[in-house]
Amino acid sequence: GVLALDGLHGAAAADRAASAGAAAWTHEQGKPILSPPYGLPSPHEADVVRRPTDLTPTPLSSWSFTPLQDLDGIITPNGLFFERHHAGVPAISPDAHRLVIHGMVDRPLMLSMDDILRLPSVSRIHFLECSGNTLTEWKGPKEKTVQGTHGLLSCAEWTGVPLSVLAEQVGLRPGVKWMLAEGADAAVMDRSIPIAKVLDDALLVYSQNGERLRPEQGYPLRLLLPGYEGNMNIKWLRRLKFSDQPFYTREETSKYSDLMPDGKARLFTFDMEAKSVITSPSGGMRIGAPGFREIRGLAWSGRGRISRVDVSVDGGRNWQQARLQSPVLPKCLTRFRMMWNWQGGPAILQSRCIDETGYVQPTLAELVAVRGLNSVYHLNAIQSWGVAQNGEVTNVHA
Amino acid sequence: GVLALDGLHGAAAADRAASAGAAAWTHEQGKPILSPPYGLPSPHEADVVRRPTDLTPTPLSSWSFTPLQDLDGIITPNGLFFERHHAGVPAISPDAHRLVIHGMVDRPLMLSMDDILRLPSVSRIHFLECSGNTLTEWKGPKEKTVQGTHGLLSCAEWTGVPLSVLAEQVGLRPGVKWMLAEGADAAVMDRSIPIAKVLDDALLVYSQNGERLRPEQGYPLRLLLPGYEGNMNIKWLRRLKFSDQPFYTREETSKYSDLMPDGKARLFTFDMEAKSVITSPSGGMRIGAPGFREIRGLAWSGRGRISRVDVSVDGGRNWQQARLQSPVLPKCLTRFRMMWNWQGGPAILQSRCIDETGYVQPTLAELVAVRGLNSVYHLNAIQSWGVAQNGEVTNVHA
Amino acid sequence: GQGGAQPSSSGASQAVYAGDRPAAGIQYGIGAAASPAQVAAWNIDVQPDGSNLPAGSGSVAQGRALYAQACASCHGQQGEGKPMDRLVGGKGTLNSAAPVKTVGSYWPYATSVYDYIHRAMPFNAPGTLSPSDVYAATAYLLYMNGIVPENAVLDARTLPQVRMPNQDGFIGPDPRPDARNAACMKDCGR
Amino acid sequence: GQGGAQPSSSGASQAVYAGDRPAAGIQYGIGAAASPAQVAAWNIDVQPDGSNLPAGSGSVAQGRALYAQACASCHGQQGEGKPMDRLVGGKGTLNSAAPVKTVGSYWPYATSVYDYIHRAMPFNAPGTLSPSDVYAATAYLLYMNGIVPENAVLDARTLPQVRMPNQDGFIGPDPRPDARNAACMKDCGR
Ligand code: HEC
Ligand code: HEC
Ligand SMILES: [Ca+2]
Ligand SMILES: [Ca+2]
Ligand SMILES: [Ca+2]
Ligand SMILES: [Ca+2]
Ligand SMILES: [Ca+2]
Ligand SMILES: [Ca+2]
Ligand SMILES: [Co+2]
Ligand SMILES: [Co+2]
Repeated sequence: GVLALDGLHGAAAADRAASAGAAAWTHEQGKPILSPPYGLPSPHEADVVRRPTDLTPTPLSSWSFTPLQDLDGIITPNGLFFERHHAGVPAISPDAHRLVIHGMVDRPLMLSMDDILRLPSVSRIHFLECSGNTLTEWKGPKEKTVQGTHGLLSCAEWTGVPLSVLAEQVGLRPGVKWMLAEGADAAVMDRSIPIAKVLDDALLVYSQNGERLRPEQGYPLRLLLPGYEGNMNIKWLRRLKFSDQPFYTREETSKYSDLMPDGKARLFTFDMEAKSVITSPSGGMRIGAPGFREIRGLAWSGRGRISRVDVSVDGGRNWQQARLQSPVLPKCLTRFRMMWNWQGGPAILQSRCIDETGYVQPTLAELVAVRGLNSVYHLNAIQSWGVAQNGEVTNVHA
Repeated sequence: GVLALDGLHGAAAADRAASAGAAAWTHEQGKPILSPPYGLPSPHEADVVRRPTDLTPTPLSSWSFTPLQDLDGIITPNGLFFERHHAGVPAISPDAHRLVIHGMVDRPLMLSMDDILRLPSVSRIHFLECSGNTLTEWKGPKEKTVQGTHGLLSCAEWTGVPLSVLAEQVGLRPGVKWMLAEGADAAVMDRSIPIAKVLDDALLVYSQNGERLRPEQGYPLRLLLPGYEGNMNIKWLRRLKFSDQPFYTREETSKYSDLMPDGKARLFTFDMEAKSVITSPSGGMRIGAPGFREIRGLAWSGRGRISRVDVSVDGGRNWQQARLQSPVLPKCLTRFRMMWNWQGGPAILQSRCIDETGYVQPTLAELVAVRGLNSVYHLNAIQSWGVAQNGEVTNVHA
Repeated sequence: GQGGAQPSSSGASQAVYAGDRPAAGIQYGIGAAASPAQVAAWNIDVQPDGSNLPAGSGSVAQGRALYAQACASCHGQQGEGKPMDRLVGGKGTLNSAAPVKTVGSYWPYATSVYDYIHRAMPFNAPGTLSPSDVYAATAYLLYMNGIVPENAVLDARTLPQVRMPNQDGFIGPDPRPDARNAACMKDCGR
Repeated sequence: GQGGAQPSSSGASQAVYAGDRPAAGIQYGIGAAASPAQVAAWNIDVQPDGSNLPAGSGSVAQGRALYAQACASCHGQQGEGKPMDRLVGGKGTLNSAAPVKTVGSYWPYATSVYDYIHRAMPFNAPGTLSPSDVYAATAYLLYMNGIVPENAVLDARTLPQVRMPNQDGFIGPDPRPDARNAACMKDCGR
């Protein structure tokens, strides 16, 4: 469960286990194959689910969090991928869906899903993070678990067509600087994307972790902008329009702009800067016995590869370099790990990452010093988890 | 669907799509977040499921195939991971489950799941293939789809404890040469593993693609032997015993041995040799219009990295090098891709891979020349798909 | 505040995928040409220069009636919000400890208000308003925020001329990285 | 046919993960010592030398009764199979076009028969047979296959002495790679 490390399960279980050689399941046939044909997690993992925010007045324009405390490695199973919708999840027929590409192009195109599947494809493992991830934590520790503080973050293997290939098919005209991407949901969600990003590593995605996109992730078609804020990765994609000017859509002005202390707002802040968080032990857990246990967490940067992660168990006074899961991929979650011999006393756990540009994940104080407390988005500060004498782990600011 | 590339969906759909700007889903709210909390594929993908063999008299000791024709990239979603059980899928309580490690060791250990989760961990992306994969195809083309011919093959990001770490914890005695691995299912499945493999890259796995193992994959604990035949990767793992001799279990003698034409059987053939297959277009599909389309497939080797994949569209007379999905990982599926400009005539599609040891995937004739037709397992020959004038794709021997 | 955007520097990262890019410069001939008429049916966005604004017009008075009937239940009689977004007020609060961001206090362009209402509102029946309805709703929102007079009528010509109070409130290009951490390893912060 | 096993050569591959291995040589003190009594409860495997075989014994006659009652419904009255695995016959077929692999024709060690029945049979009630039942069932299967005489009694001493017809039928080490392909690129096979 969310709360389970060790120590949660009573002595009764341990006693039963002593005779596990005679466990019931070793003496009766289990379930036949295809129970069911599309498989599901064990009933014992029923608490490993996405959970909702309590900040939105309607579940139709709302978000749900990935249970990072329960996950290992870097892949997020599709069923646990975080959600953010503005008009619910549309039920799109892939046969009727079309993508129109037009604007400052020589050959406007209309593509069916069958057309798109014939084009050259690539697969890339990239994280996706809502730039509103961690927004509750500016003024003090608020969410109890890492699911609440950092769960608008997931990672998948995406397959689709490089947008550079599509740009060649339609022929961009001189002077193109932006591309509008627009969804077919009832919010007709839209964002302006700089053309350099479009031609660099943007993807027109139809598959996620091997299978076709889930409805919540834009089935049958979405945009993926590796390392850019989640909102720009338009789901249920129906239209791409090339232009010499940005579009100043509601999302990029009213919402995903960052208000500074002087009342001015930063527009078009796209990169998700380097960030990391310890996922185990983390808030809401209780560690049982003193002794060795592995500290585990995630680091990521929208600007490239993670080059180092440091871990502190004394609230940032002393740091040690953690192991990084290989291979380290650009704009991808990177799992870090460090063994910790807990002596049983109070401790404050922190992680701090550095990316290949040399950027160091800041403290919250360093971030607030330049941005104040009103910018809502892009909180990428170091997260602290307090461990009490009795092993209880809580969200603290340190 | 299994059969869908393009051309399957009628003109009616295309007409509807012309007015897709006014699609119903753009004008009504979709489903709220957490519909459901653990998400599922689109209803439009209901045909993307595992399918059973027709060769076994009971679904309790049987297998089901991964729908490779529907998948992209290299990750297999957990719900579509192929199955092979010998006494059904046991419903194991993770709290009661124990792993016992004993035999020629200094410090026999009993570990709970909580214990195992505290130990140092790694994550690795590796394929898993049943050595019986493709066994229907020795004497002639039999299965209609790539799901039937090659679907006992899947790939995941596995997380767990290196067995080398566990070996250090128990202290191996001089002379240890083999390790027995044993499951807690009602078949109490067991196999002998050479100690060099145990100390090289074997893993005690509890997570798959981020989340805890699925019941069908050994929840809560399994062995992973990268590149070794699937049967040895014992699921529902309850016991490891170190010994100076192999155990000659029923599975490794009666079953997973390879009968040669002279009546002698090869024992202990563990490596899954380099193999590849085109997954699209593949048997059962029908390609619509002539013109460009991407040929896609998978290559893998139990001996390391894939270094090259060649594709032929004329039944093996001429070959071209395909693009390989990066990064190419050892003992991992490698997606290959090549654009093909189909002129509308008959064609025979083949793929042929080479791994980092220099081994070249053989033709079926080359394989049968040395092994005859009775060895059942380890058929890794080049697969042919015939494309008819009308675009129909079928399983052929060429 | 045009806010020029710098794409992330992914030079080093690209090396990982260098061997795995489709060939450049090939016309695959896949897909159908989109005719001008087809494009017109999809081409709904409105930029600040007013390009793409449709025919039709709407007055503050028409907007008041529409708002009461189609919007007030979610956004409040006076646009004060509850349960949904507040649409009115907040001027002068952006540099305070409790900024209030609304169409009036925050949005840089009136064309974006038209565009957003047209695509997404009313939330319970999105995309059902006629162009004249959208002009009217926009006019009323701008009127409630003291941006246009009570007799204003908005159309493709007048809407782009409306100057929003916070038009100059947005800055760019993205100045990040803006926070520095020295990555001290030992006895830090003493 | 001991079949020595060569682990795959993963030298080159290991480079990918070189930086991502836990430190070696550390005792973490995690988990509980398994006492000899605990180990004994789990330690069920039987190797060809007979180590680990339990006390108890079973005769062909006892096995015949047990088989009729607990096995024949799945494996046939005479072990001829249908619906499940055939258990009898097949000798001399292994080098034919239609090899029949059974306990009698194929299995190298009688201890494996004991071990497998003990862990997995009868399929509808696995693990319910007493050691003497398993000895008896094994004796009857071997008798049906003409390997032990009708008066045979199997126990921890006699079972490992049974020599199976195909004991020398297994070869190793793994001789692969055994098939060669020249990887021709142009005008191949002409
Ligand atoms: C059934 C509820 C409902 C009704 C009716 C409704 N709205 Fe909304 N409105 C919302 C919600 C919910 C949002 C926020 C959506 C989001 O952010 O994803 C919103 C957002 C807005 C915004 C953007 C506010 C901002 O600062 O970003 C505007 C403008 C707006 N509505 C105008 C209108 C107008 C005009 C009408 C009537 C024609 C209307 N709304 C009717 C629910 C409603
Ligand atoms: C309800 C059906 C059923 C019953 C009853 C049953 N078996 Fe089986 N038996 C099976 C199945 C199914 C298999 C194959 C299991 C597999 O391969 O996963 C099998 C396999 C075997 C094998 C291995 C054959 C080989 O060549 O690998 C032996 C030996 C065996 N059974 C002996 C017995 C004995 C002895 C009994 C009675 C004490 C028995 N079985 C009762 C279904 C049954
Ligand atoms: Ca749990
Ligand atoms: Ca909350
Ligand atoms: Ca931003
Ligand atoms: Ca389908
Ligand atoms: Ca079949
Ligand atoms: Ca084998
Ligand atoms: Co369809
Ligand atoms: Co539990």
